[in-house]
Amino acid sequence: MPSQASTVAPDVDALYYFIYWLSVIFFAIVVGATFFFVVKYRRRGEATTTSGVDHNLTLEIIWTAIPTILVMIIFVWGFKGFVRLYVVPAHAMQVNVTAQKWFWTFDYPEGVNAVNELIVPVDKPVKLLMSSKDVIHSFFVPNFRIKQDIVPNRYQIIWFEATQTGTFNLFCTQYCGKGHSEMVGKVIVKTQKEYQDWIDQASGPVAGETMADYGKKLYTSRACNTCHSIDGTPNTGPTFKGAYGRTETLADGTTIVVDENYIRESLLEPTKKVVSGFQPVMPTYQGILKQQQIDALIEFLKTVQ
Amino acid sequence: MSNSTDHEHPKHLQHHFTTSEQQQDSAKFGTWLFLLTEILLFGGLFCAYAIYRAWNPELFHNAHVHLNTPLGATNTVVLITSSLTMALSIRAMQLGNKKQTLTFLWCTLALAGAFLVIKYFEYSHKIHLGQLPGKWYTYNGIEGTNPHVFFSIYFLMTGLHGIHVLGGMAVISWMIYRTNRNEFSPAYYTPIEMTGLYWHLVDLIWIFLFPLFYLIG
Amino acid sequence: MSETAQTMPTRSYLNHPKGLWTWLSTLDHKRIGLMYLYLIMTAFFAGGMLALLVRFELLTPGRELMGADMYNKMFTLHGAIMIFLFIIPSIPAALGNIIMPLMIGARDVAFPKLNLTSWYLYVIGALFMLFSIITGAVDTGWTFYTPYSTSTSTAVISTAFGVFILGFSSIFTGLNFIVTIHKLRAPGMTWFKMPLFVWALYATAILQVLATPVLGITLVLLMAERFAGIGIFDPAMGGDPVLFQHFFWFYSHPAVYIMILPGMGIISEIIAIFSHKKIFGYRAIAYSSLGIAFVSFLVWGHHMFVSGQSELAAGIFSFLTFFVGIPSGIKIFNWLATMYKGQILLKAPMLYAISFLILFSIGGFTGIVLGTLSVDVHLHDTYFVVSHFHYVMMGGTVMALLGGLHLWWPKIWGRMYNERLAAIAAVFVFVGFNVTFFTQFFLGTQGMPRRYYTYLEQYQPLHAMSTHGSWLMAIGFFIMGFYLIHAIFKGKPAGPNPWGALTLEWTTASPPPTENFDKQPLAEHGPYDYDKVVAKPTA
Amino acid sequence: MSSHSETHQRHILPLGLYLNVFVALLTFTAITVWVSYMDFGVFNLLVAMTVAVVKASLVAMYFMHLRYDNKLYTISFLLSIFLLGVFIILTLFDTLRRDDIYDIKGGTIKPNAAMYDNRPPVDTTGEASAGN
Repeated sequence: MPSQASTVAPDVDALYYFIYWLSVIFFAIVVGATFFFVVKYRRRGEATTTSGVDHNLTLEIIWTAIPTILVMIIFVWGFKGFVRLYVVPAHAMQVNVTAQKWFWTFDYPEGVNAVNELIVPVDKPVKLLMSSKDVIHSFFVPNFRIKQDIVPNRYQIIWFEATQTGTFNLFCTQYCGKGHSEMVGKVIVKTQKEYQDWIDQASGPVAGETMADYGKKLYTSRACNTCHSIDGTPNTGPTFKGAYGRTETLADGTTIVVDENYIRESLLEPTKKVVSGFQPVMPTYQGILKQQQIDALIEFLKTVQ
Repeated sequence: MSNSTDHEHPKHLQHHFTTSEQQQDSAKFGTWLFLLTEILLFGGLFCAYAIYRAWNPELFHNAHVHLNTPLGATNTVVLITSSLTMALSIRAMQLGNKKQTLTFLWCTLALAGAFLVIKYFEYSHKIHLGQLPGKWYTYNGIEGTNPHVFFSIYFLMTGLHGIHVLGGMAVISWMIYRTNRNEFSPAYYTPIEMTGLYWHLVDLIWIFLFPLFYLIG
Repeated sequence: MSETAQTMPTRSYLNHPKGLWTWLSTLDHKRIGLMYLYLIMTAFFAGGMLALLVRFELLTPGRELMGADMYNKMFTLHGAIMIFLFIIPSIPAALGNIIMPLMIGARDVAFPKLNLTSWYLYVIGALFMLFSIITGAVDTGWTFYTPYSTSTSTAVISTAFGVFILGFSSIFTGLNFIVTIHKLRAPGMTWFKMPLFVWALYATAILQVLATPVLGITLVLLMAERFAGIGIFDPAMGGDPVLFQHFFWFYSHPAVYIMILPGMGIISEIIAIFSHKKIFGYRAIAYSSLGIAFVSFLVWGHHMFVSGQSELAAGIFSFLTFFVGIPSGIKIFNWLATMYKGQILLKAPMLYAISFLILFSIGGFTGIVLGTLSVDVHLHDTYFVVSHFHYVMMGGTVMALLGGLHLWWPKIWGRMYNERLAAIAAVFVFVGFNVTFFTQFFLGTQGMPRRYYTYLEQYQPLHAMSTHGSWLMAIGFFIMGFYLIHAIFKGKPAGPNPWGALTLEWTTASPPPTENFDKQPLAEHGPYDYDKVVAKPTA
Repeated sequence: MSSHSETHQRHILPLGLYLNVFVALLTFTAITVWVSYMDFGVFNLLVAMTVAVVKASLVAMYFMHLRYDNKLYTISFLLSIFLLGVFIILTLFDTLRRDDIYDIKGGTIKPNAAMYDNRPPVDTTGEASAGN
């Protein structure tokens, strides 16, 4: 068995070795008896009549009952382990997995995505919500002892909690055509801090990208666009078109000029100063948007005139 | 046993059997085993029906009203009657009445033909409306998820059944031919009996298809 | 050993009547069985060659002979040919056809014409598969999983149609055998005086008759899905691919027992004959065949533990799966008990029987590993499964087939093969087999997925070892082919009963006359009454 | 050889029995059609299937002579029905229970096939009721 790198691996391996050693014992009995009989009872000269014993009830009951009991133990143990593999702990972080011919895409809640490289923090349960775009694929990480077929047009769920950092292989194990054997990825387990740094960096602007462009990306990836238009039509919230520098009347009748401070405040404490005519329904982005991202959004708003 | 002693070497007795009894038992048992394979062949489709109906009960309900119950019921009666005439033709041969056997066989053949004619009218109406299986489904007007799947299963099951009716007609025609040639007698009528078993199975499958599609969907 | 030299009977089923057409239109079960044997061995040769090519390609991660597309077609063909053209018909249709009616003292099977029809259906099915190879082969794997099989551009329909026809060939053989066993046993041969090979064939035939039709309808649905998009298996049309797997495995799991049960029957015969002892636990072995046949219908879902079926279904299937293991275990213990205090003679058939005991045990134990839910999740679709399957099918069925061929070769042809070469070949096959496939258990536990054209560098040493093992095996098979064919023409006449066995087929001449027995045989003693009767070996 | 070669081969049933069975079959057909116009909710399936099973048993027992023939035929016939039942029920254990742990695993991502993308499921322009 490959090295154990997830919380479920020791249990799976324990059961595996339990069956393994049982098998070795039984195998030794069968093969030992075979060779012993072949030598001890080899035919010497012409065949003669032999013992007519044709059954022995006690013996037969014994060799039926013992294996039956053993396999029932194995079944119960295996079933418990199986359920554990498929019931996700409550505080798991979620990554969406998309399989297609012949690569993997991983989408993080922070709006980050990665291809063929699943980067996860150590000691934190990760829930994978998986779907396929074409044929059946299968997500397999040997070191984690997890595997799940991904059936097109359906969601599949599996989870793991890595117990050590490092890079592990990720295979597609359901035959999917020409590139099947190259549909191989990596799972990179980082420390919590390294992971956070990676997510921050991955969710920052790409090199050469202006702050405004980055902000525009955030506008969709953080779903601002579901409530705020950029073409002037009011939606659940006021439009962003021309918002920067505009003077708005608030629900309590006071007026305010939309500037950097107001935008920042609206993102972090959205229900504090609501423009009149709109409901205070916006969720807070406290802890979701980082300083740099807020700045980028402000730069973007400045460009929407 | 006593009957076979009169016929030490009947013409129909094959070399590897010792008695007529043994040969007829074998033939009948063989036929029954063949019927089992038929049951499991249709069984796959019944399974598909059960799965999709369990997933989409509303669709099956909405779609089944587009099937013509009076025609389906008529066909049920036609097939049941043909089963009766088939059984009676065997009885007639057991009694040695060749003429009656022929009459009943012809009746069975005619009823089987009538079944297919009615089925033809049902099919052509569906084809006209575009209530077709799979990707050929063009009809608009059935609410529910994937109505084409209902018609896929409908056409596959009734189609496979229809092919069996056709096959049955061929075998019955052959039996008419052989009866005409005086090949059968009260001592040997196994082929008609085998045909009868097959024909009743075709009826039996329809007995299930009819309510599943036409009545409850 | 007999001192008087044996002579060949002047007239036998082999030489009377003469002419190719008398063979192609024959209703004699022995000739039909022999014609099956020719084709099955041809298929085994073709499948084996493909296996060697596949193994050679896997020698290193890079390209050896062929590209990924070609490789995918190769392993698909290897699987499809070996399973549908070789293993499923191998023991029942070839050896069973020749030997079973002799064993029960019948003159022929119940429906000789149907028997010939089965053979022609086999030929037509094989031709369709050949046709599909010419028109671009198929790359779906032998399992035809949707939606890959509904979307690939290769010749799925003609292959599926070929398999569909082969299915009917198998159904008719099974039907024929059931009726034959019920109705044509010799006077005095009650159910519990039947040789165990006949019991095994009976259980197999039940599976053939009841499971194969579901394969038929599955393939019809698959073809319809490809042709008309009926929306039952193809998710793009609203279907469910996992449902296809249920349909497929409802047949294909029992099919595994169609492959192995007759093999177990042969092993029972060989062990009793070569231990010269009454079989231990006759009824237990007979009933366990029926038990395996029955339970095998209830466990198909263990091929689908990670397929996305419900966890409940996976649990039920795993639970039921363990009940298949128990009757198999019972058989092994009974065989061992038969050898106890016997007079064991290590001739070629017995060598294969012992190989079977060892290899099938390994196959069985790894089966328990794979039937265990949480462990299977890790091992599913890896080389562990490949290896387990080959241990059961090749280490089990093929070893039994080889044992059976060596046991009955003198009966079929009337001549003996070279015993020394047979032992050498058996050792090559046994060692080669283990080198090839035992390494694959390690590959599997290390996580090497199956059906991979290329692989990570870390797996290379084990892959290389496996490939070298396949060459050893090939050497063994070539030796075997040589001395078996040589025996047909130049072997020493064997006489009716070269092994001193007690079942009925050994009471008639070797090769038997067309009508099997000169006069209706009687089952005067049981098939394994070595405690009462000693038959003098004639070779 | 079969140990019980009884005289069941020559069993000739009276004409009246055939006619009675025939009448019973017609009656049951009428009942099942009549009942189908009433709504018993989930019991619709139960009623229809019970009637179908009764009809099928009549055909098998009398027209196919199972009642008078070798019990072996009945046993093998029932065995095939049993296996079909196993097939359907164990498969339903999968298909209906996929949402046991998570609801999201139960359904499909996109329920309707791609062929309906540009086609309304129901044409409301009036043709809809022309089904029969």
